[in-house]
Amino acid sequence: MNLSPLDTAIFLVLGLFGVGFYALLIVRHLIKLVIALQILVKAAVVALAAAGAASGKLELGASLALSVIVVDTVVAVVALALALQVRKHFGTLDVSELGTLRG
Amino acid sequence: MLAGELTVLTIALPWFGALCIWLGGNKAPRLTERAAVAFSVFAALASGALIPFATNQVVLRIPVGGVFGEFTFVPDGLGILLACIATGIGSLAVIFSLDSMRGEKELARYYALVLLFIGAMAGLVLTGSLLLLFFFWELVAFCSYALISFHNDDPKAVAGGIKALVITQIGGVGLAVGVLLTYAQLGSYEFDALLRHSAQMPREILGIIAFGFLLAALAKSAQVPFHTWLPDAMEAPTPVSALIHAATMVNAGIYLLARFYPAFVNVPAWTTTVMAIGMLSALLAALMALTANDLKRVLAYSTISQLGYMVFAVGVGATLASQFHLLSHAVFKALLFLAAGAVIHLTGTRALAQLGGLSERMPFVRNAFVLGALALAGVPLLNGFWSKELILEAGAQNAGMAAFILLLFGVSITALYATRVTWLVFWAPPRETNKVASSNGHSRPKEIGDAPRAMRIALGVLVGATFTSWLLIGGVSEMFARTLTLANVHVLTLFEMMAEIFLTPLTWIALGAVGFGVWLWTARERFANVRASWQFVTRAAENSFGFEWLNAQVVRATMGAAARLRVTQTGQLNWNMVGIVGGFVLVLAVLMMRW
Amino acid sequence: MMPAFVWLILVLVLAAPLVYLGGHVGRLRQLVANATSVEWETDPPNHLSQWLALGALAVAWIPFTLAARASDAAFALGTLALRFDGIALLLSALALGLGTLVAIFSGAYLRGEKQTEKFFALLLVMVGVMIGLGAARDLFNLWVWFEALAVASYMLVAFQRDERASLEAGVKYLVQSAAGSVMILLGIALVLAQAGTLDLEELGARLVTADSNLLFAALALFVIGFGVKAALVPLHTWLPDAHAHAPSGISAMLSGVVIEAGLIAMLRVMLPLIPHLQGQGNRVAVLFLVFGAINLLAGNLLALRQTEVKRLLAFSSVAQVGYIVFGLGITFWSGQGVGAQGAFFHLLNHGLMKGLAFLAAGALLFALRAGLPRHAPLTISDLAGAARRYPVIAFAFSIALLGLGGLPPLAGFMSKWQIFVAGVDAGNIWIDVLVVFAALNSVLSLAYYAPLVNAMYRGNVSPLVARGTPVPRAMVVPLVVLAVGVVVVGVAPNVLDWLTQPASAALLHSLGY
Amino acid sequence: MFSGLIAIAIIMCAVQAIRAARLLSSAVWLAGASALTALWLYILGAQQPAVIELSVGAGLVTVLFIFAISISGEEAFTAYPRVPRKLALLLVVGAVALLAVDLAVASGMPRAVDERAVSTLSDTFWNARALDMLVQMVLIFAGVLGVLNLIGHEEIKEVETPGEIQIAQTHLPQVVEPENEELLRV
Repeated sequence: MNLSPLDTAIFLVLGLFGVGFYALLIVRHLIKLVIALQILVKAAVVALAAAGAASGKLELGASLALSVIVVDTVVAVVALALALQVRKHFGTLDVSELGTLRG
Repeated sequence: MLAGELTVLTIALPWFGALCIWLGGNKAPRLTERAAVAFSVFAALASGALIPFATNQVVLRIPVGGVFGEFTFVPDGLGILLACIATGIGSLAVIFSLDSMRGEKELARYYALVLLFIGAMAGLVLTGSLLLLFFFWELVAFCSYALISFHNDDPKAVAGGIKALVITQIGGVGLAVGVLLTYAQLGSYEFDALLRHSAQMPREILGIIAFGFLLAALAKSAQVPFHTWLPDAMEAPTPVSALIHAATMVNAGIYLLARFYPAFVNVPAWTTTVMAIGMLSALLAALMALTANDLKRVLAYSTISQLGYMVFAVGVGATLASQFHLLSHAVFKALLFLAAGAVIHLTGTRALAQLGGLSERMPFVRNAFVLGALALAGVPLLNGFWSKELILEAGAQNAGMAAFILLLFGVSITALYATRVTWLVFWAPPRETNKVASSNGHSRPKEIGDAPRAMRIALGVLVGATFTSWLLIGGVSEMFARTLTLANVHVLTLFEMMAEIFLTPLTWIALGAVGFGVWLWTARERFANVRASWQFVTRAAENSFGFEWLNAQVVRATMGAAARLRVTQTGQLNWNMVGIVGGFVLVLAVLMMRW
Repeated sequence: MMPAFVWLILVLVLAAPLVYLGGHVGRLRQLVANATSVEWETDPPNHLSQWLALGALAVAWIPFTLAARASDAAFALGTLALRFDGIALLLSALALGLGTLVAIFSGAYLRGEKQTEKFFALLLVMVGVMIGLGAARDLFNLWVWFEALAVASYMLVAFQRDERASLEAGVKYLVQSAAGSVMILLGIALVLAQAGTLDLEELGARLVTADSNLLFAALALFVIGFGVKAALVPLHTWLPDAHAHAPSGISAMLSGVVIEAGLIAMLRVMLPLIPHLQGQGNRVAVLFLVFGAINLLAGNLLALRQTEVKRLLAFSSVAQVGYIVFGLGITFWSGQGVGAQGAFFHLLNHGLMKGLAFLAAGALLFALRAGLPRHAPLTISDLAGAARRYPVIAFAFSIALLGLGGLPPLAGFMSKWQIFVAGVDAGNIWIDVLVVFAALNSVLSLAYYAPLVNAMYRGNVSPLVARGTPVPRAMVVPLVVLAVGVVVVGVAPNVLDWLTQPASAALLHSLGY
Repeated sequence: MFSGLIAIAIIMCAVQAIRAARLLSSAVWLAGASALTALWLYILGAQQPAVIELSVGAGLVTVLFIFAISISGEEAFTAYPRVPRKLALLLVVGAVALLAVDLAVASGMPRAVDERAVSTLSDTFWNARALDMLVQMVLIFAGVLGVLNLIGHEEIKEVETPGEIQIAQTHLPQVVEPENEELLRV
């Protein structure tokens, strides 16, 4: 079977999507959660680039992918800054300890 | 034309007064009191002045636009009668408050809410737009809630207020649905549209509207099974109880039924349901009044029972009789409540076990209360007698002998509990009278004496009205016949009424029932055995025939569901993500399914 | 010549760095003054940034009025365009109005907080970006606006960075929201692959040949992705934390505008897809109706047993979003504008009422804070007797609560009524049932609003209230303005027609009716 | 074919990033995934995003992670996941399966024919979609402000209370629950 990059894109996106969301459900370490988010962002980048290619507008998809990388890097930075602050005040990065607000 | 201006005045005067008093704050209590009396009395005068202008035409039209239609006002006979009751009895309650509320904190809030209440009720009965009716309907509910829980520090008062609010609002949903369906069908909120075009509507829809309105009326007028809020509303200051029972709140339901009776009369099972519920409420509440041990609760159950008669009367098509009884009831129930309020105010308790032997200490209050009780029992020449006889007669004519006999049973019990409560308060040997236990923590024990001046004025006016209000039958019926063209009301002059009542044997039978009830109390010792065998009834009555239990179950179920649902808010990020992923799976699955 | 609404965005966004610098100027001046002793325990009182922010917001009203007159102005930069249609107008009016009041309110509220210039700069960014979001006409561009809004929101939620609860709320908000935005991106990718364009107006024509399965997948991704931000149950779990533990002004913005902005963004991206679902557009309507109903019930039940004031209000936002979603669902079902107009009307009213409620709660929190442990939540029992000492605040708060409970003649009733009228007009028995359900929920909501009102009017003053500090006038003014608004809209509902009608017209236009 | 292998490798890296017991290894695996993604993008023909992915995704972000990890310390707490693994697996498999079915049922990814002239990426990014970029600047500004607010005070605080940033060095007591040795790997 001859798979083109576009066909593998679907497989890749779904795989990363699954891994990322599984991690968000299971992982308790805040920094690792940010890593999971980054994995999801990879899925989005791949999806956009591939979608651009699929619709014959490679440069459009690539441009979107670029923007996503930039934006989500900022989000990651913000998340890490928050994580440091959490570490300082909660003494841990276990998000299960961040469960004081409930009910 | 003056009618529009007077209509506006009737509503706006109390509201304007409420605004002034609210803004004025608690700095000058005397001024607040005077302003409240002035605004309420002027509102009463304005509504009285409306009487000659009674019309079935729209006198005021305010376009609101969009889906809100027009706000209209139609001061017809029915509306004016109820507006006069609301403002008249309302202003007497305000006058009575001068004494009974003196020294309370936050008088401004009290009087502002009372005036808002009176104005809202006047608006409710004078408007001609269903949406505006709903507006006022909700506003009345809000005022009753705020006033019942006026003593916010008392958890019972707060609970009573919220109960009243929630139950009447649940009924209000019925009204809302009815109004929405009417608008969807007819594209108008006018009363006239509904009354005239009801026959053109699809039958199911008209049925839903009819029963929606009925639901609202039953909740508002505290009829079985929605009556549970009324006894709990007794935590309100007593003038407010008088207001709710006689002038404003509960009358709204009767008004609604009477107003739209012509539209719904042909809806299958509607009139039967109305009659049945009225009858049931009249009898059950009377039994509960017989067993209650709290002065105000007795009166509360008695209100439910009397309202039951009115609902029944609407059900058999006797609009005039129902509204006439509403008038009588408003007068004598206000009298009873205010007299009871005087007793409570002066003794500091309302438990029947702690009252008694007050006959000599407060002769004025005693006389007033006895008169009210006699009118309630239906003793001749007092207003309650005439209107009750009209209802009994209509019942016998239109609903058959079985209904009449049941009603007679109710009449006897009414006489019985009226006698009982009067005797227990004034003539029973004083049991714990002087160990004045403040029942709600805010009235102060004091020297027990007779009523002070403002109370006497209010009581005096009501005593007079108890003797005379029935003389108005001619005017009322004429006004109804002229302006309620669809309600099929005939002019009934005073002499016609007297002749009609005295010439029918039913009246004498009913009087016999009254006498029997009174005699039952005097001979109660002799029936000790019978009472023992009827204990299951009395016990059931003490437990409100299970309706309180039902009520509590509903509340508990809701609260329990709320508590259990809180578990879903785990505060755990991972579980929160389960919500997101799970939601995605669900939504995608639903969208992908082939329907 | 740029249209006025672009200036509106530019004024706000460009003023933000100035506000930030303004704070530093103030601090430098202070530094020079205290050159000898550098005391940073609490920042020096520093009003320059607040005044600059207020100035920027005041200036922004000029282009806003111009933009409101020129309907449907468009602005193109490259292939991307912004278009100021009815929905954008509605969102910008709400964002700018509430943002201005929050800016007035927050200066005093943040007294004692450090580095408030960042707060005000972020607030300006938030308002400006929200207006841009409303006007975006490109699917991806919309996402970028949205992320900018989200980043500003995360930072504002966690603004009180020494408070554990704020951090916790910020973390949850960020992670859940970021997961949602990845879903949106995947949806965008699906649409792009199908249509080869992202322009929302072109999409309609390009999607004619699209496969409806893929559109359903994109739709689900959009609904969930934006649903996280719009707090659809069960995606709402971040909301009570974030709304309850943000600074109160931000709570007002979040509840009053930001979640609604999420809903509007969701609408924007969904609308071009709906006509191409091969006759199964009704599914979307059903989805919305069901989400509305679930939101109503869950929000109300969760709020019923709350004792913390701000948390209660946050859950009530979940319920109120339910009404808006319900109204939109009715329009999707029937194609009549009344439901959407009611939904937009309720959106505005909710902004007014919930903004007022959060600001009033914030004012009371500010007043009673002296007696509370630092950053402890305000509970209902703490409010006992608040009306004695703070009559205006308590009254305004009561108006907000009763309005939210749907009591006439306040704003909330009118918009709910409009939604109900639309529902009954739709002529479907199930929608009728849902209307009854929604009305019953309104009653249920009174069961938690009413006790809150009662608590404030108690005679026994709680110790906290007895020790409470006076509230500065700058915090009371926004409350009065909003309270008057809630009453006026309730009495004369057509004063907002100029906002709701174009918005629902724009919605119907996008739906192709 | 080659791209398929890379895709598998990317997913493997992602899985390892999640499974790795040590945070630093996680970050390195993520960098690996990033680098491979860059390669994949390159093969697709999207050279510029590939370069950016390599520099930003694999480079900058990894540096950031390592920086954050070194400040916060390698906190080796491990415990049961709060959400049952089976449930998590079920949900994720469900979501992926539904999406996959959807894509499979769909008549392939239709390729819309583009009638307009193909432009270059830089033109698209800098001119056609300049607005995206402008908004990103606002976003970056907001992010910077926020980060400054969150961690920017430390230098000032350091003067007074140097103890506050000691977290970097201190290792707080590790929360290791009993009998979860085998669960050390998530």
